[in-house]
Amino acid sequence: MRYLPLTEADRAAMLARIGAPTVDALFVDVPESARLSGPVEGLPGHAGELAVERHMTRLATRNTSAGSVPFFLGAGAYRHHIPATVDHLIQRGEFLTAYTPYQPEIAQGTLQMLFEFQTQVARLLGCDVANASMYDGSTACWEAVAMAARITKRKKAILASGLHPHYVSTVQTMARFTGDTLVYAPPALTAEPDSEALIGQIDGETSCVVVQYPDILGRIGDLSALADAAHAAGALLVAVVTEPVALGAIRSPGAMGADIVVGEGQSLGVGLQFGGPYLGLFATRDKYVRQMPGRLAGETQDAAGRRGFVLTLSTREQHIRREKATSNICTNSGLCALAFSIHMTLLGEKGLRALAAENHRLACLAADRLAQVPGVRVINTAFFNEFAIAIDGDARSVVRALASKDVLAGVSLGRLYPDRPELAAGLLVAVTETVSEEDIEALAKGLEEALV
Amino acid sequence: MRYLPLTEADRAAMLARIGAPTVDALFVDVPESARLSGPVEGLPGHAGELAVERHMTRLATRNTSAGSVPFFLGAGAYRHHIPATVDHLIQRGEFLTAYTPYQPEIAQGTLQMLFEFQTQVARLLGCDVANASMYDGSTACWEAVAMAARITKRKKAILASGLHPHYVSTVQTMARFTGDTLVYAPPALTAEPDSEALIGQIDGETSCVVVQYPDILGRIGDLSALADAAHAAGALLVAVVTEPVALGAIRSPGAMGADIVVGEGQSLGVGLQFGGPYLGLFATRDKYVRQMPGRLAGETQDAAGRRGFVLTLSTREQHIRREKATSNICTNSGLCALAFSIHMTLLGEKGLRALAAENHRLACLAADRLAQVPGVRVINTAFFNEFAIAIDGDARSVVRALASKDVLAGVSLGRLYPDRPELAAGLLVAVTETVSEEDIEALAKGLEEALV
Amino acid sequence: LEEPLLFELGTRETCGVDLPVPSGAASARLGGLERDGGIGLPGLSEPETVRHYTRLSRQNYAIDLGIFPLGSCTMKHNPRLNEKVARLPGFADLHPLQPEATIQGALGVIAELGEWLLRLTNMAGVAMSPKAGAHGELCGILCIRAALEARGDAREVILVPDSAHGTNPATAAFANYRVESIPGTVDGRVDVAAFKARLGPDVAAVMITNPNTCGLFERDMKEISDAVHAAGAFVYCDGANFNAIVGKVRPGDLGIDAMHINLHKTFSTPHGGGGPGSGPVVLSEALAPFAPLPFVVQTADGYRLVEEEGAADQGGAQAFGRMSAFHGQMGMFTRALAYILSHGADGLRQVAEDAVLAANYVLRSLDDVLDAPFGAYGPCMHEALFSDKGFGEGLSTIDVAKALIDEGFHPMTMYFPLVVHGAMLVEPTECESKATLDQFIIALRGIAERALAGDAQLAQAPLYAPRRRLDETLAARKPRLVFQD
Amino acid sequence: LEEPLLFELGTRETCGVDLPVPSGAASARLGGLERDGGIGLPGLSEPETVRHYTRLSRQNYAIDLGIFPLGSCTMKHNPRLNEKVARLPGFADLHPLQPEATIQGALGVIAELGEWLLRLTNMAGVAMSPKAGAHGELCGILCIRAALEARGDAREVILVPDSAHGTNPATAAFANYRVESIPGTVDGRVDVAAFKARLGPDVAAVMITNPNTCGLFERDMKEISDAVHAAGAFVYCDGANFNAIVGKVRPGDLGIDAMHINLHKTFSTPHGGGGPGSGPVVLSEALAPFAPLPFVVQTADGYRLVEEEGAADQGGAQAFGRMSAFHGQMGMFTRALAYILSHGADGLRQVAEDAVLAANYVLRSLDDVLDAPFGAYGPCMHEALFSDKGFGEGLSTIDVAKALIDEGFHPMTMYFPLVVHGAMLVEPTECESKATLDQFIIALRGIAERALAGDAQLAQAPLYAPRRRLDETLAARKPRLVFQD
Repeated sequence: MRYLPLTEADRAAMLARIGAPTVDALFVDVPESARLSGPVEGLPGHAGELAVERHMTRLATRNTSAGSVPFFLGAGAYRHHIPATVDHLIQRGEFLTAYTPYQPEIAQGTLQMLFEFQTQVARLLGCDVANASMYDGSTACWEAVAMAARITKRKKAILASGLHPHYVSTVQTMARFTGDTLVYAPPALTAEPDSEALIGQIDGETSCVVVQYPDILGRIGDLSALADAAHAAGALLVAVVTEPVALGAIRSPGAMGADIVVGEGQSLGVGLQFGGPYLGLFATRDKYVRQMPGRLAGETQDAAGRRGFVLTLSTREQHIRREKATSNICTNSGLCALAFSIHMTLLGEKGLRALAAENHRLACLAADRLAQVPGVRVINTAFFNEFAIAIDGDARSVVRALASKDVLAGVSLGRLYPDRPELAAGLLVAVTETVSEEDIEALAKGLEEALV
Repeated sequence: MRYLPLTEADRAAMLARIGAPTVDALFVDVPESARLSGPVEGLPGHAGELAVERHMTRLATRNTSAGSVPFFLGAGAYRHHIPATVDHLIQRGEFLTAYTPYQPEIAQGTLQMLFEFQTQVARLLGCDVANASMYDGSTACWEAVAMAARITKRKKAILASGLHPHYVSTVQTMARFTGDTLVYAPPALTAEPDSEALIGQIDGETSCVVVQYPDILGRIGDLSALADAAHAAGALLVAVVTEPVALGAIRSPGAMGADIVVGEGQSLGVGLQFGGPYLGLFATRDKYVRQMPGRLAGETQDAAGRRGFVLTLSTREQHIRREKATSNICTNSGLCALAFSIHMTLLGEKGLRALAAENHRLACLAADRLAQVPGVRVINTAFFNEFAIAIDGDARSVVRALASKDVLAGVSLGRLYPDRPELAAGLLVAVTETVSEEDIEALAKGLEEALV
Repeated sequence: LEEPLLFELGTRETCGVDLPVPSGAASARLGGLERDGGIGLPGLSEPETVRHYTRLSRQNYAIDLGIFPLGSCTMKHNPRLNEKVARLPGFADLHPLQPEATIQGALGVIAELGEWLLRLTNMAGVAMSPKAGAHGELCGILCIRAALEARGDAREVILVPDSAHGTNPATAAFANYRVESIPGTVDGRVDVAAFKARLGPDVAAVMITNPNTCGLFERDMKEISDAVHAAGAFVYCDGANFNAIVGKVRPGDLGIDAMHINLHKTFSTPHGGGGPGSGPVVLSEALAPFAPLPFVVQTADGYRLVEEEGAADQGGAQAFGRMSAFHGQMGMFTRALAYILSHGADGLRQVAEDAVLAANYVLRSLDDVLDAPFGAYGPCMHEALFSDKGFGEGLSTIDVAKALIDEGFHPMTMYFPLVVHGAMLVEPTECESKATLDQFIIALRGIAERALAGDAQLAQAPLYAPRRRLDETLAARKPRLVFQD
Repeated sequence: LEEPLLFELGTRETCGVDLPVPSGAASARLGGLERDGGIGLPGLSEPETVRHYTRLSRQNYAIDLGIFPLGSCTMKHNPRLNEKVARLPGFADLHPLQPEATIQGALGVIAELGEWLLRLTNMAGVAMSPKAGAHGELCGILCIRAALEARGDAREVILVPDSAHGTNPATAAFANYRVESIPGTVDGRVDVAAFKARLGPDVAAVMITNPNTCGLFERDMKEISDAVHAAGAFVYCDGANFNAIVGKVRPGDLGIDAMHINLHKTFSTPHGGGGPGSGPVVLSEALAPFAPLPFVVQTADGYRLVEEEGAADQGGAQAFGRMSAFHGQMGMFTRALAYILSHGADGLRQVAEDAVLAANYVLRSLDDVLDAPFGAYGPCMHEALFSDKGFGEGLSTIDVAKALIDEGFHPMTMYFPLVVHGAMLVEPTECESKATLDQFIIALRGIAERALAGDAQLAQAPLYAPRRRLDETLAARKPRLVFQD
């Protein structure tokens, strides 16, 4: 057993010191009837690296990896090129195999990194402060709704139709048990988001309006009016960003008046990972910081007067507050936050803007090309790197048909809204810098063939 | 340019301090006629990671990687499973991006590792001391012949017929210029190595006898008689080990009387790498240490009396001795030595023995199975993990035919000895722990089809 | 050398990637929302980036550097094989919404890992999507709530022992339950009588950690479970300490209804400085139908991913909803599965045995100098609990912890569990050699003796760390959470 | 914490891999040579192994941690992209003797890299197989010898300037030439007149380093080359310092006949604590036909690997033989090619410019406190040369070097080139930011001032490194080269 250092001689010597006849004697508190006399039956025994690697590789090759085909999926998870440096650095044992920095004197690496991450996230989202990360965008969204309820002491949240349906579903799960009321309807295949309808729904019971930017159909709308309306009613505006790269090209939600901005940070540094682990971004105004969930790194001094960093404001957290905590969250997505922060550092402002511009350029190219395909209608007038098209037919079947020809064409709205036949023609197409012009052509050709 | 930190503003400030008007002015010593006015013509400009990675990946996919098919090549390079830990550790920046440990106070990591490596190699090969590594097995062999000439002050070396023909060719290159005489003939397809013939060739002019163990045909012979004969004539016995894993199963050359043992260490930690970088092992007796080429790490003390390690006996080396150095060698294969040492540490004696036993078990299995193929004759009676077969036909064509069916069947003697038609039927088959029983079956079936 | 902040090193002009220069002429379709003004994000060239983070990393302690004996955190060796397989493009480079035909291997990983978890726990169902232990707790509690609602049984109270992790009451409260705390017994276990006495028609569940946070096995678990079930309630088990019993005891045999499993504890996925975690929840027959979406089922045509609520044909009829956007922590599943396959059923059992052996070795090597509150009541499980009883004037657990730093070790968990004054909880895990344990014991013994003798120097520790003690009060009083230019 | 030796940590029973247990019953076919007795190789479990080497690594300085200004060693940033592509199974997991049809991409890498080297140097041929710089030198000298022999011209002498690297005379001697050293001029260059005077029918070649080891460009290179060629000899150029001129000057334009290129210097392949290196040699028209086996040629059917001596149809008729068993340092080729493609022709030119700019910046920032022997004669190239002239009693270059360690920097090259007393050779490379250069300059300035003032404390440095000064005399007098139990 290559991971277990104790030899039989060690074990015997240790038992002697303990004064126990056998290891089994140490399990005396387990009732005899519950103690297994040998390995769990029906399961294989230990295996060498070679065998394990072969098994896992066999499973891996039964998947079509995104990089091996023309690839246009987005809908909350985006494929970007991650510099090799990122993965190298996050694999350093000192980052990878450290725990939560409870002993700050020997965890400044993690703590300073989190402080830098918080600053990067706050600036990107246009907020005063950010936390040290959450599980992912959807759970950050859930936490934002709960936080708005705590701040406003109201229980009704209005969810924009453009909010990712899985995020809606996640918030609904929370609401089902906390008793919050949610107002929500799925989107229509129109070019404009439904800001005006949302404004009409705000009332004195409203804790917050939750709006995604760019939204699930890739649409981009100015949030300022929505923010004003929410604030006028004593409600908060929660903005959700599932594609942070977009903020290299378009204005930040914070700058448009959002009170809480949450997001999915997977685009930078983390990769697709079949959906997890991802990286929840969470930022807000200074005045709400004590209602914010999750870990926070803060600056302080050591006994010698040197700058240092610690986990702080833990009086909000469960290990101190127990049932009165702002959240039950106990883990952040530390290593993903590190990856995000390194990627963002490599990009810097200049690189982020260039990356965003390249995404948008290719997306415009793709939209123009697809618009020429008979039976395809591009829905969006404004978008960043993802847009919706409507096709003559059922998009879900078309996606499957193209997948069988090794083109991963996008995310069908039929998959996201299975009970909404009126959206079945919709297909979301995401175009990042990893897409080549040949890939766009392959998609166009594939759609042409499928829509004949 | 992502690797270049200077900004335009930095460059201007630096030029100002220097007092030069332009960077070009710093190249004033280059004659105008030789100074290029712009980038070298006809070559592409800089490229992002994504583009470079795509290009390199495209080239990589035009190769058939050994792990993707049944694979039986050996002949001086063996495919073993390398634990993931090895590659992780050698990629730590502190090992990967350090230089030769000229400043030992801040290079103890490399120096201690080399000291440990030297000890492991000496013990494995059965010698008193080993150096900190050479380029590869073939150049180590060349250096051993040169060292034997220095020690004995004689110029005639006898190379056993079982020495790898590329090693022979490398030594011949050296001899062509240094004036050493080499006695060598290619091997015959027999079960026994040619020890007795070699003994007959030893005379008072002989500096050394060079014998490979196991030899190029995978044969294993006792070296003791050869050692005695060489010593009786005042010559040295140089043993060459191209498969160090074998020494987990069979006696070490040092124990049988070899004076210098060199080897190719690629089997442990390094991998196939298309032939390089590899790892030259070099070990000898204590009394010859000052005639040994290459770097050496040695134990000493620091000013505070603590144990520490330094590069030592550099009075043998070129940077001190210039034209009187033992060798012109200035580089070792440090990172490969680290990989070897880590792999050996993970194995330990117990693991090395188990690994060797598993190789031998599978090789026996393969030999027995191939012996059943009509038209195949197994040459060896004794072997470790590689043996020679003779087939009815030209082995080189058969190898190519099987490669086109995605079976990499082994190394044909026709490839190694192109001018020796009498060896054209020979095929070397290596079987390591990475070979499965299905792979063996695939090879046997492939040969059955090819030999119909 | 001190490492400056990124914001002190970088400039807005520097960039560590090469990207096409944006052509300003492009007719953008951004709805008139082009970002103007600076974002304030400095960049570094690639060499500077490597150096910044390499240097930062060296200010961290890590399991790769030494023993990390944080009680209840289970810091064990993180095999690099697992990192390697998790990075296979066939796993790492998959989009969560790819068509099923293109992700059969990935669904296979989820199914295979789930099967192992079920067999190791002898439970009926497993929810794979929770993203960490606390998320798993919430998932379990929501299953319980769903099951109760399904039978029209509105209950309001969850009972939690006072030794529980803070996440337990926090979770229960987040799910809108009223939390009642039940005190423990003198030997560090839950008070069975108190529990039984409190059970009634308003109690939805009890949440028990077993082995518990004092490092002890709850002997009466089955008796409690039976009583809870008899009262119409459910038993939630916090599986944070599953490492002590994996392969030795199956929670399903003890009457547990739901238990989360921290893959980053028992199954070695790296902690990464605080996450990501992964917290699959195993469920009893009674709760399994309420498991959240999405989940994987095996059909004749291969694996299917059930994502739709009310997909009755696939067993999703009663699913309580979605815990998060996608299918869970795939990157952790591949690592955990590789770890499990490496150990096998025999190796996992050995893990538990060695972990318990090591903890008892620490306990019995130090209980003559350190107070062991429950030491007299028999062996511990995977962690050894001590207290600061008898320390000299002004010295407490924190001083011992910080002094361990100066000896080159990461401290144990401090002041937890709360039920023991000045608690020190040492969890060595199965991954430490006897030599390392002996070094640690010698160091801790020396410090303990100094603490008992009242050596005031201890209050100055650490002296040899990258930082002396940090002022946490200052940090909380005047929070500086982001860099200000 | 001190890290013990592996032999103090491990046992012969411990093993960090899982392999089938050997069945003693197997009928071995080992010719009766079964190994008996102990080998003396201790093993460690995997967690112990990770820790041993992680801890060891932290005693090293590295380019990832800070500037590494070793003159003539060119320690530049090692991009991780290169590590990634070198590990693609399509490169790393190829056997050197696979059939040609299965290695077309690998041969393509060799051909493509070779093409870049030829274009960047304006030369006619390239030998890819030499395994390091010194191996490349030998290859070049052997080509020269082969060319001379081919025309029946036995010459015996090689001229080497006294400032040359030790490898130059060592190589010439190994190839059985007599070495004659030619002194330099007051401005740090070779003495053209002395060279010309010595040329004659016994001179086979001159070996010149350009830019030379004083960090200066040999202005009269072309004149020397012409004279050498007129005398029937060849010009070998040591390309160790190619980084200073890559993309700015092509050696072929200066009359060079052979030059090795250290891929681990100019083209960023990692130094790995002393290797592996890689030293392809570019060759003039006159020498190209004698390049060693094997080499790659492009045919209509794809790439071919020419391995056979006398393969006249493939241009191998005059090859002088084989330098080593296989085709060269493939793992370095993939890295170097990725680096070259990343920079492109424009970026490589910028590399040279920034490297020279940085060296001159260091030179002019310190020449008021440190003696710069050739500072008065104009700019330097890629490295700044200082000496210990004027230091206080008993202080020398080594004391400055060790004091730099205490400031957190790796020292410069000490006592090389030999032509300058107490030489200090600083090569910052193009990879350092101005901020880092400024920090380094401030530190070195402070130390230089102390050295001039005769601060005896300097002789104690380093104080803050993992070790104080180590006793090299002891090590050499009583060599302990292996661990003795």
